Amino acid sequence: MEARKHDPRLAVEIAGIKFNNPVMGASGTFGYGLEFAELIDLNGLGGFSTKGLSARPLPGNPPPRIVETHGGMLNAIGLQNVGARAFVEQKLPLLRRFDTRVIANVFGYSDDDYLEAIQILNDGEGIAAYELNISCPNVKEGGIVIGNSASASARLTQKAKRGSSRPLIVKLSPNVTDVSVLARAIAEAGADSLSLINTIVGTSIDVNTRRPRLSYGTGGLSGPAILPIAVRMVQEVARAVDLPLIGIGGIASTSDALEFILAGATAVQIGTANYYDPTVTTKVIQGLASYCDRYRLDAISSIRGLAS
Amino acid sequence: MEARKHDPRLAVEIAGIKFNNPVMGASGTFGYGLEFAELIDLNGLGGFSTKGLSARPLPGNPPPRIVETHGGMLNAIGLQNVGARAFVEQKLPLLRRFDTRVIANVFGYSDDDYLEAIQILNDGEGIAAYELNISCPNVKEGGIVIGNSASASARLTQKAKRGSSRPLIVKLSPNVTDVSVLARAIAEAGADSLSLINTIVGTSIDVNTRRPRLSYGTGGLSGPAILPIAVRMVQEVARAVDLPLIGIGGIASTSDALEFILAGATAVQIGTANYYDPTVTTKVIQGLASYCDRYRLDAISSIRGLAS
Amino acid sequence: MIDTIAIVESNDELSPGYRLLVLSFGREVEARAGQFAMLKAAEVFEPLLRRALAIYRQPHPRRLSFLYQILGRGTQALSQLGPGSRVEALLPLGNEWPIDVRTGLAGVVVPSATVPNPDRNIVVAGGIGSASLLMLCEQLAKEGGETRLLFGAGNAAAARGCGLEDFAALGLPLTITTDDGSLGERGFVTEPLERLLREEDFSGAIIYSCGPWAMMSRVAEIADRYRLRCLVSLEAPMGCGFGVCVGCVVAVKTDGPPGYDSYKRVCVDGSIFSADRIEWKVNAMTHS
Amino acid sequence: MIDTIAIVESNDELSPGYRLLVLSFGREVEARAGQFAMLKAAEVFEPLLRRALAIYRQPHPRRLSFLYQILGRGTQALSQLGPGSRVEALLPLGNEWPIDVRTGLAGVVVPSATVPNPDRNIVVAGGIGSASLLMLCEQLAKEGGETRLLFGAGNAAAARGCGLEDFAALGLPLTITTDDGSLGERGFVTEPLERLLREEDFSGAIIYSCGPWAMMSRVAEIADRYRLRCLVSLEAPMGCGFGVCVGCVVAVKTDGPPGYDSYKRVCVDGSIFSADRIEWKVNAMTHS
Ligand SMILES: Cc1cc2nc3c(=O)[nH]c(=O)nc-3n(C[C@H](O)[C@H](O)[C@H](O)COP(=O)(O)OP(=O)(O)OC[C@H]3O[C@@H](n4cnc5c(N)ncnc54)[C@H](O)[C@@H]3O)c2cc1C
Ligand SMILES: Cc1cc2nc3c(=O)[nH]c(=O)nc-3n(C[C@H](O)[C@H](O)[C@H](O)COP(=O)(O)OP(=O)(O)OC[C@H]3O[C@@H](n4cnc5c(N)ncnc54)[C@H](O)[C@@H]3O)c2cc1C
Ligand SMILES: Cc1cc2nc3c(=O)[nH]c(=O)nc-3n(C[C@H](O)[C@H](O)[C@H](O)COP(=O)(O)O)c2cc1C
Ligand SMILES: Cc1cc2nc3c(=O)[nH]c(=O)nc-3n(C[C@H](O)[C@H](O)[C@H](O)COP(=O)(O)O)c2cc1C
Ligand code: FES
Ligand code: FES
Repeated sequence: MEARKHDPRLAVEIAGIKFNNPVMGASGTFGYGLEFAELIDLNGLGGFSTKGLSARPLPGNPPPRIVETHGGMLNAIGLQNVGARAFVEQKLPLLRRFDTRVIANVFGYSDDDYLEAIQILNDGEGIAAYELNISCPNVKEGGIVIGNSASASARLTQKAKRGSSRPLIVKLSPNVTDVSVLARAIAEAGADSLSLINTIVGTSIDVNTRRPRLSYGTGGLSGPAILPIAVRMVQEVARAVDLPLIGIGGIASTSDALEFILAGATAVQIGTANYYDPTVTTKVIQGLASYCDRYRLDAISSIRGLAS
Repeated sequence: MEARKHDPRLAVEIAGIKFNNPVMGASGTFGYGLEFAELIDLNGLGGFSTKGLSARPLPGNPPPRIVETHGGMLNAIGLQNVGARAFVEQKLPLLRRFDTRVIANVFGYSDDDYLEAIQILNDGEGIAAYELNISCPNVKEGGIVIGNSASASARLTQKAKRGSSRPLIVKLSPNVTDVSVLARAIAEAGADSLSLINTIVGTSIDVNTRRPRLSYGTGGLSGPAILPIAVRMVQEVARAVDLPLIGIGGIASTSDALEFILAGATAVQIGTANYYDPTVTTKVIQGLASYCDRYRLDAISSIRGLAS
Repeated sequence: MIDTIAIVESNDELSPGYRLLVLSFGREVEARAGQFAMLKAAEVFEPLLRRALAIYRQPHPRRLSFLYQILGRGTQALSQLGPGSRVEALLPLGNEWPIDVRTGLAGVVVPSATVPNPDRNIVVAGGIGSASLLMLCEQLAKEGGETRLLFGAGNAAAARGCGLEDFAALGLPLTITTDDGSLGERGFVTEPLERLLREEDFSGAIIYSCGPWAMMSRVAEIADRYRLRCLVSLEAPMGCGFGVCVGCVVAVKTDGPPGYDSYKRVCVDGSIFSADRIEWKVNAMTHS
Repeated sequence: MIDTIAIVESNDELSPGYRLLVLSFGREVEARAGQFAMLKAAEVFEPLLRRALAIYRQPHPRRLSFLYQILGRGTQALSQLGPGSRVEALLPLGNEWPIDVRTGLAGVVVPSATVPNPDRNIVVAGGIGSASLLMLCEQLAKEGGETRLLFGAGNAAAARGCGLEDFAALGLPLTITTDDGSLGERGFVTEPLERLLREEDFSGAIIYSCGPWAMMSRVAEIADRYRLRCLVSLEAPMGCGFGVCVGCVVAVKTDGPPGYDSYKRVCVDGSIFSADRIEWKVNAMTHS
């Protein structure tokens, strides 16, 4: 763990967790982190959020699961994952070798499922925080079914916070009329941080078969197409609550990441861009350092929220 | 008016109005129609919706008003328009020369404003229907402020229907948790048809000036980026209400238009694509005819909603 | 106005970051000094919007050239086109430089009260704004009045990229400035303008200008001080280029309260405006 | 696996709609028969995702060729690249054709129970699926066992575009079919396969196949009927190509109830699978 090499200007803190820099891989786009070890220096990464982990392994939805759209893609993976137990036993030991923050993204079909997954993960060593995925649009129970309701979200947040041995990040759904109402309810329920946005529900229809292109029917839209919506929502939430925010949605470049920070985010997660540019996180980290050089910033966090 | 040349397979009907084909120009992207007379044969067009008309002329927002994003653009025009009276007196007489359906898009800061605009337009000859714009995100009153609330939308719809001498199309905001709730409330309040979607609220930040790129702060996202969201919402509304729908959002090709029809729309409006491809409406009309050829369809309306 | 597909004849680099694009059209095009086109590479899906480029020259009735600076994604995409590539083009757009002022300043929406002297002209070009001015200068040179040309650029290479040689070839009295002094005077092009007006008698002259917003705003100020008629060709981010998006507006001075006329569209009401009618403080540009 | 920028050496049309792309790399690349790369033109913003192309050949340690059919926006963008253009490339990806079956079918995730005879091989190529099979055929030709090559395409031009000449040059017994009969037998490539198995003794043979889903599904059925080992290289829409999006899955047969193992990723668990483990009825493809 070569702590020396980290640029101190990029360090950020969220709920007491120190990140070497504000750039993370987003859940569901960064596997279990290890898949990137061949491509980037994981020690240089601020952190990453795992694929959504449930108490028991899940098969996910039948194919086709993804379809590209203009400026983005729709996915309906349906949370295929190895399960919290296998993650703790098989993945975590390997991840502990790296100097980066591992966030466990947690999913369940019911409140109890979420709590059970957290219970299992509490045993794991090397997890920095939990990210409560109450915004996955590709499941018939849990996820967005909870996350689109302020009261259900608050209720689960409260329970999860009680059951959790670690800081709790709650990941917001963008599929709502007023994301700040949601954010306030979840903040009051005890969340330590909020991350946003998850994907936006969409669909794509094959005009020759006249059927939806995804087996699930609808999917979640991600990628550069959604960036303007995501930045706006971060700005709204930054005005509404006093929690550290993690900005997500369409980031593919340094200036994209800076937009989120200027809108009020403490850190960012990069999702879809990892697919078509697997070293994008490294490039953005370097880009943020150059931005600090250019504007003589002592800390990237000094520009947080300036565009509000 | 050469009625002969219209392809009968493409004719559609909405609230008793006959359209020569299901392809229209969307409000705010088609000017007052006349601007396109040099570029396309307006007689070949299904129809178009005017720039939002208010009882009195409006100046709109200060520049910058538009910014391009990946796969789309943000606009915060703020409804600069000549006013309903000038439209009736100066534009309508010229428009009456064309064999196409003119939809007057109506805007107001308050219920009374809307009603006043409709009152003025009721005098105009050559308007096929009104499209109630309760979904413009770029104004501090009216528009989305009404359109994001099912009860306010229903209330205004009822009043507008009473004050209107013509069929009433209500244009839905996509910035809501459940568009089908909105649609049902507006349908029950007496709307003859629903059009969707209007733009999605977003923002873009200049990382050098650290200010929003639009003077208004936020803007409405349009263009291909939003198509998957729009198609999904049309599908949801088609399942919820029994009214003819006009699908809007990111259409730039024949297959885009077909996605909306397969999702349940009777007709479509093309917006942003007119800017970068001014003859796109003509191309899509031709493309729909080819699709009918290819699949031996007697009527394009026979595939409506098949993907649901 | 036609919407058509043009074919790239050549697209050569004049200087790093600056290129000259020559397009050939299937039919004759009528292009006037100061007009522009909306252009986009035909097979490129992103960026979506066409980009506004001034018509630089018309070497042939079916051929137009454009001088452009590579800034972002749109001009980058254009820069990658080789001969034979297809370009989507809408043109000609906008009003023209009102050269024959004797017949009135037709086409310029907001008339001014000052009385122009059509025989004395000052052309102030800043950066790639030059692209809009070459055809004007060609015609002014032909008309025979007294025309001074002030040409500013970032440095010597940029000046070359902005077509300096073509301007110099016209034989008009020419003053060059560069920000770094690598060619001509060091400083902004507005300095020789002020000097000229201070030291020589240019009463009644018309100033024609195109360049960055800040420069044109300063030119307008100077013109006002010397009570000279000043015409500027403005830039604004453009959605459509033919008047339907109402996205490209600039704030203009109006007598009454704010109304429909408070904002004018650069694409159809301009791009050439009388400088005294512009609300220079209401910034039209994202990047000025 | 490396993520790198490759340079286009050539990108020639073999037949309308089919091209051969030769890329050169800054370093040596180790590529095995059946592996693939994720490719994208470097200066193109749309479409976003890289496209999966099989490694067709390795003419040089720092050079790879790819044979591709132009279908949609991604392959269209590739088709426009000229020599010297930059291509973003992630490679090599996926498992390899398990040629030396004596040492076990390493790399193929789901082993089969049938006992293979490594000296008898049948290769069934359908359309552009051929691209994944040339290096396999080269090696099978070298190994010296008995190898039959069945090559199907839409018509004569498509067959040429799918590299027919390169396959023919290997000197293996070759049967060609085209849908329209413009070359070889008229009909589907599965017909000569059935005939071969019916008329000759190919017990213990291994069938290697790549092509459209429907074709491979039929090949798998035939193999099952004759109790032959069958390996297929599958296609699926790919988000990443290296296992992280879990978007490219196919349904496989499992013993228990649906679980984490019900779906396998084509990009890292394949693209080569044992045909008897695939749930052919759960469609992996949008366009089959
Ligand atoms: C009437 C008119 C005539 C023009 N003539 C020429 C010309 O002859 N030669 C030439 O090089 N340029 C000309 N321009 C400017 C040219 O249109 C812009 O440089 C171009 O649109 C930038 O596109 P981009 O994709 O390269 O950059 P973007 O990625 O769109 O933006 C890059 C930078 O340019 C800024 N920008 C965006 N749009 C514009 C715009 N319309 N004008 C100026 N800056 C913008 C952005 O804020 C950003 O800082 C003209 C503009 C107008 C309105
Ligand atoms: C492991 C692997 C190896 C491949 N090797 C080759 C090869 O060597 N040569 C070659 O020409 N093609 C190969 N393909 C297929 C190639 O990836 C697709 O043709 C390509 O992605 C289509 O992209 P597009 O942008 O041109 O079309 P799109 O616009 O994405 O789609 C056009 C059509 O192709 C379909 N399609 C989309 N994605 C795929 C996909 N991954 N596979 C098949 N069809 C798809 C769409 O449904 C649509 O009908 C391979 C695919 C895989 C998974
Ligand atoms: C294929 C895919 C799978 C995803 N899986 C998860 C998940 O398991 N849990 C979660 O919280 N978010 C998941 N997401 C959402 C992303 O973490 C992110 O919020 C979203 O994609 C927006 O960011 P982007 O535009 O950078 O991709 C997934 C996204 C994609 C594209
Ligand atoms: C610049 C601009 C101005 C618009 N003005 C209006 C308007 O006045 N009234 C209205 O109902 N919709 C307006 N819209 C919304 C469009 O009609 C359409 O609903 C939206 O742009 C989505 O379609 P598109 O993606 O095809 O553009 C405007 C859109 C744009 C881009
Ligand atoms: S660019 Fe659209 S109105 Fe001027
Ligand atoms: S393509 Fe992403 S997991 Fe296979």
